[in-house]
Amino acid sequence: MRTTGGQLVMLVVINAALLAVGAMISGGTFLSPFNLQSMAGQLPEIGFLAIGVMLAMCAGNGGIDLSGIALANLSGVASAIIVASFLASTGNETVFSIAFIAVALVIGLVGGMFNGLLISRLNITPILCTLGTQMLFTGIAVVLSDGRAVAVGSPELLSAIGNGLFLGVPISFLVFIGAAGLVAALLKFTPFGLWLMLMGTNPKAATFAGFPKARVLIATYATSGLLAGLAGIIIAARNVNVKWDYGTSYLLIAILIAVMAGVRPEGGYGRVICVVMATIALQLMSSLLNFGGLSNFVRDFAWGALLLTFLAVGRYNLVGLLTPNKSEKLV
Amino acid sequence: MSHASHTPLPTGAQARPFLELRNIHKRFGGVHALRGVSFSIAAGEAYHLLGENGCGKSTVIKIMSGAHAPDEGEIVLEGRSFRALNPIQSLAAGIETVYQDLSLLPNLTVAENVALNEQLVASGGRLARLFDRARLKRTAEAALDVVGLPTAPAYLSTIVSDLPLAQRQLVAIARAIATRAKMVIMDEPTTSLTRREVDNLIAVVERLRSEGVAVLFVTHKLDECYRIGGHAIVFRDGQCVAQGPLADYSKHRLTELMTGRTIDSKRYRTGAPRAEELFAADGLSLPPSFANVSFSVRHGEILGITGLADSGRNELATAIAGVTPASVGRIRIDGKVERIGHPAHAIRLGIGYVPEDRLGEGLFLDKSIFENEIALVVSDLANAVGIVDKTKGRALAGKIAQDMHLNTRDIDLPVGALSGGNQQRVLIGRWLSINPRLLLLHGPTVGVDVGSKDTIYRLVQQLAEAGMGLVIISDDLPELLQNCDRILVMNAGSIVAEFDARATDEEQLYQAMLTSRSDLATEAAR
Amino acid sequence: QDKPVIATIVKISGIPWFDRMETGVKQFQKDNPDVVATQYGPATADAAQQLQIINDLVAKGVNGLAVVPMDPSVLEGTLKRAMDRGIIVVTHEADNQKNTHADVEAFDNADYGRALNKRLAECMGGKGKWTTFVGSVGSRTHMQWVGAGEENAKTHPDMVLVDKNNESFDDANGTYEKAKEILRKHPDIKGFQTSAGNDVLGVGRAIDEAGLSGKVCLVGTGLPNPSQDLLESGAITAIGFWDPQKAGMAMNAVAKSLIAGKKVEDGADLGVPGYEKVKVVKGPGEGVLIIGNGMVLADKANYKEYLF
Amino acid sequence: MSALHLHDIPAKPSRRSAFIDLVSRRPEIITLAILLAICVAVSIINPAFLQPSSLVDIGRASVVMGLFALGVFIILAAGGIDVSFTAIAAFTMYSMTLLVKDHVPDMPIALVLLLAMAGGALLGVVNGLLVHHLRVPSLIVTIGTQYLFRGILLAFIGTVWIMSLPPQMGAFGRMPLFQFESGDGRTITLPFYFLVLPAAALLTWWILNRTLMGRAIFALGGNASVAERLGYSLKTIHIFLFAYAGALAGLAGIIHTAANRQANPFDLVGSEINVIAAVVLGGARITGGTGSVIGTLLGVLLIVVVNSVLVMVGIPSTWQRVVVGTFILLAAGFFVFCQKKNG
Ligand SMILES: Nc1ncnc2c1ncn2[C@@H]1O[C@H](COP(=O)(O)OP(=O)(O)OP(=O)(O)O)[C@@H](O)[C@H]1O
Ligand SMILES: Nc1ncnc2c1ncn2[C@@H]1O[C@H](COP(=O)(O)OP(=O)(O)OP(=O)(O)O)[C@@H](O)[C@H]1O
Ligand SMILES: [Mg+2]
Ligand SMILES: [Mg+2]
Repeated sequence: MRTTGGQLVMLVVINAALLAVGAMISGGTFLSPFNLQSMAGQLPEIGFLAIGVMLAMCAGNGGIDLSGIALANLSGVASAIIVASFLASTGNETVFSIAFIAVALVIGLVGGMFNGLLISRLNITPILCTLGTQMLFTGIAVVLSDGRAVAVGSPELLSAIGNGLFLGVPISFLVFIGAAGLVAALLKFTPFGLWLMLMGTNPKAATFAGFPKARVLIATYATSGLLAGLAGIIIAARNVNVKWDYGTSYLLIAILIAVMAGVRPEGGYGRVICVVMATIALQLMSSLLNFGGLSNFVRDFAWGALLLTFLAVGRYNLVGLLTPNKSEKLV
Repeated sequence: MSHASHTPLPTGAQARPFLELRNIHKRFGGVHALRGVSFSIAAGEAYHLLGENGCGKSTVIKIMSGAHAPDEGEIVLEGRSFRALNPIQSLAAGIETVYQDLSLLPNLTVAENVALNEQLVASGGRLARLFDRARLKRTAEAALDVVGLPTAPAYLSTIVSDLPLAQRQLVAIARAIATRAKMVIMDEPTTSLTRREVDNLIAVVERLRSEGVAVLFVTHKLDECYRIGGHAIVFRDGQCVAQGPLADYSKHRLTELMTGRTIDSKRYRTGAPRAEELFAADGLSLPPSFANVSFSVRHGEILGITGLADSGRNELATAIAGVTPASVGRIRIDGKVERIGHPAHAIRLGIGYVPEDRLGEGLFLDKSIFENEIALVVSDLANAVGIVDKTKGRALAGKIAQDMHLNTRDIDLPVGALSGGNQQRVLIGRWLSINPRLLLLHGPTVGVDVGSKDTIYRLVQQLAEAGMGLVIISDDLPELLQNCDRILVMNAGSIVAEFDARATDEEQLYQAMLTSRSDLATEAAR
Repeated sequence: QDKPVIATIVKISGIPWFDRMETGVKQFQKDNPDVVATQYGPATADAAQQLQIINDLVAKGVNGLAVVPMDPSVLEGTLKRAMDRGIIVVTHEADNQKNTHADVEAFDNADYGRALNKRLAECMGGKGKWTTFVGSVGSRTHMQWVGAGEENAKTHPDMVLVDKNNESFDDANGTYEKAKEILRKHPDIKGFQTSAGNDVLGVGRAIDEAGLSGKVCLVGTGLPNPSQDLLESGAITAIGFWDPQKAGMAMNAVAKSLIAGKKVEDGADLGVPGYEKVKVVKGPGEGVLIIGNGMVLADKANYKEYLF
Repeated sequence: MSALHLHDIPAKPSRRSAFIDLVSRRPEIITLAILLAICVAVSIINPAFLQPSSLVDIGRASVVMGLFALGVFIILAAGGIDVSFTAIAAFTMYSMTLLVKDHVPDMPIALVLLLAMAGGALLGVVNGLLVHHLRVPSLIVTIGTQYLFRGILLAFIGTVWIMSLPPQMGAFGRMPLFQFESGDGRTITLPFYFLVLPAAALLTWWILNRTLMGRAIFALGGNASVAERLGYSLKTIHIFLFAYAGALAGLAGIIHTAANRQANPFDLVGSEINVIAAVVLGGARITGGTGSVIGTLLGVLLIVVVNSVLVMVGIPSTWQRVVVGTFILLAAGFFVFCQKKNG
C-alpha cells in the first residue's frame, strides 16, 4: 500500500533541492523576490487545471478531465463577450471585473456540470466525454469569438488579481492557494469528499451503500469546471486578452502534475496539497531550465525523467529512509 | 473419460508422500501468517484443512500452488526438495488449485477459463505458442461434464462475468480437474453452492480419489467434511495443531482445536417475535427474476429465505435493498406504503442490506475501518455547514469495532488487511450504524469460521431481541434452522413454501427447494 | 558583465523558419560583440509556453526582449510588466501589439496578401474557383493575408471563392488530406492561396499526386528549400516569404538602439538588407511600427537565388 | 462413472433477446452502424462523396492512425493505456531517416522498415520493463516516457526538418498499389503502403486469437493478479505488449514520413488521445480486457471519415470543432444507450 505521506515528503524534498540548485547556478537571482513572485504568478493557471484532473481521477472508473483548458478558455472568451455586450470595461471597473468573474465562474460551473451529467446520467466513458466536450467548448469559443482574441482589458480589480501583490505575494497565487485549500477541505471534511474517495475505490459498494453517486460525480466534474473557470479568470487577468487556443500544451502537463502528486488513476486517492507541491516542483524546474538557458526540449526530457524517478523512488520505498516511522505499518 | 488413463495407485498407502511441507514460515510485513507448518499429502487421499479465519489456510495453499514463496522451510514434491515453487512448477507437477476468490478471468469465456491453463502448463509457461482451439473445446467439455455444467457451444462461449456466482465456482472447479492433476486443492469451494451442487461436488471428489488424486479441502462447513471423509489438518494461529483421520475427531473436538474454546451448535433462537407487523412485501415482481412475491416480517422476528441459486432470492433481496428495484408491487413499513427506488430510499426507511459478495459489493478494501464504518452516515455526521464531525465519527467507528469484536482496535487499518471474518463484521457493523428497523443479511457467514459465526449469530439474536426485524438469505440450512422463526423457500421466482423453523428439518427444506413449479401445480391440482 | 542582454523569443524552437532566424541572431551577436544576443523558444506551439519563457527571462533580468509572439494579444499583460521594469520590448509579426516599444514588420500585411493573390489571379487567368488556407482561424496575420487576398480577388468578377479559410494547423499531412477533399468536392477548382509555412507542401503534394501540376495554381507562404521539388514539378506556382534571418537581425538592431536610448526615425537604415530605408509610423500602442521592404515572391524561375 | 447433471442450468445464462445479446458481445456493430449512417447522410447532403476517390482517400488517411490504434488496442486489451506511441513513432522515424540519409544511403527500404520496427520495439521494451517493475498504471509510465522520448529526440538528436528524404523512402511513399484516372482527368492513387494496415491488422488478430500470448494479453486485462497466479508471466506479456505496440508505432512513423515526403520531428505527438478515442469508439473498454481488431479498425474509420467529410458537407472552419465534439458525444452516448439495453 502506498502512503501519501511519503509522496508529500518527497515532493517537499524535491522542491527544496530545486530551489537550492537554482540558487547555486544563478548566483542567487533565482531566489530573488522578483523571480519567486514571477514563478508564483505563473503557476496558478496550470495548478487549477491539475486539481481538476485530480478530482476526476479520484472518482475512479477511468475518470479523467481532458476538457479543463478548453473550458478555461471558453469561460474567459464567453465571459468577456457577454459582459462587454452590456458593460464597458472603461466604465465602472469594479463592476466590470466582478461581472466578468461571476460570468466566467458560472460558465465553468455549467460546463463542468455538463461533463458530470453526461458521465453520470448517460454513462459515457469520461475520456470520451471530456474529449468531446473539449472540442465542443473550444468550438463554442471559436464560434463566439470568430477565432480572434477577445480583449478583457485591465480593469482595476482584475488587474490586481493578475498583477497585484499582497504582502509581497502575487494575489493570483493567493487565490490559487485559497481555492486549493477550499477543495482540500471539501475533500477532507465534507460528506462529498468522503463519498468521492470511497466511491473511487469501489463504485459497486458505493451503490449498495446508497451513495448519491450521480450527484457526487456531477459535483466532482462541476468543481473541476469551476476550477477551470478560475483558471480562465487568472489567464484573463494576467494576459489582458483571452483566446480559445491558449495553453493547449496544458492538457498533458496537468495530467503529469496529477500523477506526479501520487493521484491514482484507478481512483480513490489524491491529495490537493501534493498536487500543489507537484505544480510548484514543475514550475521550479521549468524556470530553472530557462534560467540556465537550456533548450525547452531538455525540459520535456527532464520532466519525463523526473516522473519516472519519482515512480522508482516510490516503488523501491526509498522514501522509507526519509519517513521511517510512517510507512512501517502497511506492507 | 479423460482421467481414466491415470496410473493406478501403488497400493500400500504409506509409500512416499506426494507432497510434504517442512517447517514453513511466512510473514507479511508484521503478520507472521505461518509459523513452522509441516504436513504431508499422500496420493488418493482426502484432506480437510480446518481453522478459524485468518489462521493461515489460504496462505499455506498459496505456498503449495506457487503463488507465494515461503520465508523459511522446505517443500518436498515427489521426493524433490524446493525452497519455493512458482505457479508453473506447481501446475506442471500436477497441483491444481481452486482459490478462495476463484481466480477466474472475468472477461474470458467459460471454455477458456476451464481449459486454457492446461495449454499454458503444457507449454511450460512459454507464451510464444499456438493456441489450439479444438483441444480447448475438448478439454473444457470433458471437465464441465464432470462438474455437471452444460457443454453446449453457447455455454462454452459465455463470458464468465455473466455467470451467477455458483456457476463460477463450478467453473473454477472444472479448471482444476481439466488437467491430469495429481492433487487438487479447493479453498472453500462450496461457499456459494447449493446443496445439490455440493452433492455433485462430493461425487466429483470421490471420483478423483478413486483415480489416485489427492484432494485438499478448506472449508468451514464441518458437516461436509464428514460426508467426504479422510484426514483432518487443523490450524490455529499459523500453526498446525492437530492432524489425523477425521473419524478420530468429533465435531465438538474439532471446534475446540480450531478455536481453543468450546462452542456448542445448538439452536441460537430463544426469543420470540412481537405481534406488530414491521415490514410487508405485497405482490413484488421483477421479471424475469421473481413474480408476485408477498411476505411480512414482524418486529423482532428473524425470517429465513432460501432457495436454489437462481430461484430469485438474490434479486428479491437486492430489490428490497433498492439496488434493483421491483417493477411491480408495494412495500409497507409499519403500515405505511413506501417506494424503494434507490438504496438511499431503503436506508432512509431503515432497511439495511449486507450483500453476499462482501468484497465486490460491500467493502472499500483499500480504505480504513473508520471510513468503512461511517460510510452510511457521513451525511448525518455533517453539521449545519456541511462539515463531517470526525470526532463523533471515530467514536462511532470505535464503538462498532468493539461491539463487533474486531480483532484490532486500530480503526485506521485498511479493511483489506483484515481476515474474512473480521471483514464481515466490519460490514455488518456498518449497517448497525444506521440503527436499521429491518436488516437483510445475505449469506452472513459465507467463508466465516466457527468462532466468527458464533459471534455473528449471537449478534443477530440480540438485534431481534431489541425489536429489529431480520431477514437471513442463505443456503446454509443449519444456519437458518438455528436462527430463524420462519423460513420461506423460493423456487423459480416465487415463494413455494413456508416453514416454522422449530418444526422442520433440513430434509423438508431441501425437498421444497427442489420442487419445481410444475410439480407444485400438479400437487395443487390434486 | 555589463553588456546589455537581448533575448530573442520565437514562437517555437527547432523549426526551419526560426532556425533561420537564429542564424540572424548569431550573425548579429558576431557583428555586435558589445551586446549579448541569444534566442529562446518553447518546445510546443503554445502561447502559454512562450509566455512562461518570457516571464522567466524578465525575472532573470534581461535588458531587451525581441519577441515573435505566438499570439500578440495574449502577451500584452506580460510585455507590459516587462516594460514597467524598464526592459526594452521589440516585436515582430505583431502589428497590433500595444505593449511594445517597436514592432518590426518585413512588409505591410495587406500588401503581402494582395501580392500573393495578384500572382494567383495571374496564374488563374482571372477566373475560376479558388480557396484559402490559414494556419488556424485564430492566426491574425494569416487572416489579414487571406483577407487582403479576398479583397484583391473582387477585382476579378470571375474568381469564385469557395469553402474559404480551411485550417491547416501548419501540418503538411493534415493539409494534404484537406486539399484532397477539396479537390474531390470541387473538381473544377483552379487556385489555392495558403498562409502557414507548411501549407504549400501539403496542398502541393495533393496537386502533384492528382496529376494536376500546372493545371491548378498554388500561391502561398513557404520557404524556398522545402518547396524546391514542388516548384520544379509545377505543383507550386509561387511562394511568398520574407527572410527570418534578416528579420531577426533587424529586431535585435532596433532593440540595441532603443537600449542605447536612440530612436528609430522614418527612413532610417537598420543595416540589414530589406530594412535599409524603413517606414516608421505610430503603432497601435505607445510604440512605433517599423516597416521594411523585405517581401519576396519566388517561383520556379528564381527560387534558387534564395535557398534557405 | 457418469456425472450428475444439474438440469436447471440453461446452456445460456441470460434471457436477453438475440439482438441485444449480439450487440453486447460485438459492440463494434454499433460502430459500424454509426459509420454507415454517416456515409449515407453525407451522400445525401453531397452526392459528390459517392466516388471511388473518397474511398481511396479515406483508406490512405487511415493507415497511420490505424497502425497506432492496433498498438493502443492490444495494450488496452491487457488493461493498460499507452500515450507514448506517438513519441516512439516520431523518435524512430526521425532517427531512421537521419541514419539512412547521412550514413547508409543505400539501405534497402525493407531493411529501413524492419529497423524502424526494431527501434520502436526497443523503446517499447523500455516501456514494458518500466510498467512491469515500477508496478504503476501504464498511463503514468507512458506519460513519463512520452516526455522522455520526445525530449531526447528534440534536445539531443535534432530538430531540423528533413525535406528531401532518401530516395528509397520517397519512392516507397509514392509506389502505387493501383492507380486510375477519374472522369475529369485526375489521377487517383492508392499507395502501396496501404497494404501495411490490413497486414498488421491480420497479424494482430492472429496473435490475439491464435496464440497463447494473445489469450494471455486478455487474461492480463481481465485480472492481472489472477493471471499471475495461474502461471502467466506478466513480465513476458508486458514486454511483448509494449514492444509490439512500439514496433507498430515505428512502422507508422516511417510510413508517415514516406507518405508525407518529409521527416518532421515535431509531427505526430499530440494525436494520441484521438487514437485512444478511436479505439474506445470501436468497442474496447477503457478499463481493459475487451475489444476486437475489427472494432478498432471501424473506430479508426469513424474518426477519419468524420474528419474528412467536414468540408464535403460544407461546414465552415469556425464550426468544425463544435461539430466534431458534438459528434463524439453523440456517438459515445449512442454506444452506451445500445449497450445499456442488455443491462
Ligand atoms: N494485505 C494484508 N495486510 C496486512 N494484514 C493482512 C493482509 N491480509 C490479511 N492480513 C491479516 O492476515 C490475517 C489472515 O487473513 P486472511 O484473509 O488470510 O484470513 P483467513 O484465514 O482467510 O480468514 P477468513 O476465513 O475470515 O477469510 C488477518 O488477521 C489479517 O488481518
Ligand atoms: N498478501 C498478504 N499480505 C499480508 N498479509 C497477508 C496476506 N495474505 C494473508 N495475509 C495474512 O496471513 C494470515 C493468514 O491468512 P490466510 O489467508 O492464510 O488465512 P485463512 O486461514 O485462509 O483464512 P480464511 O478462513 O478467512 O480464508 C492472515 O493474518 C492474513 O491477514
Ligand atoms: Mg482463506
Ligand atoms: Mg480469508
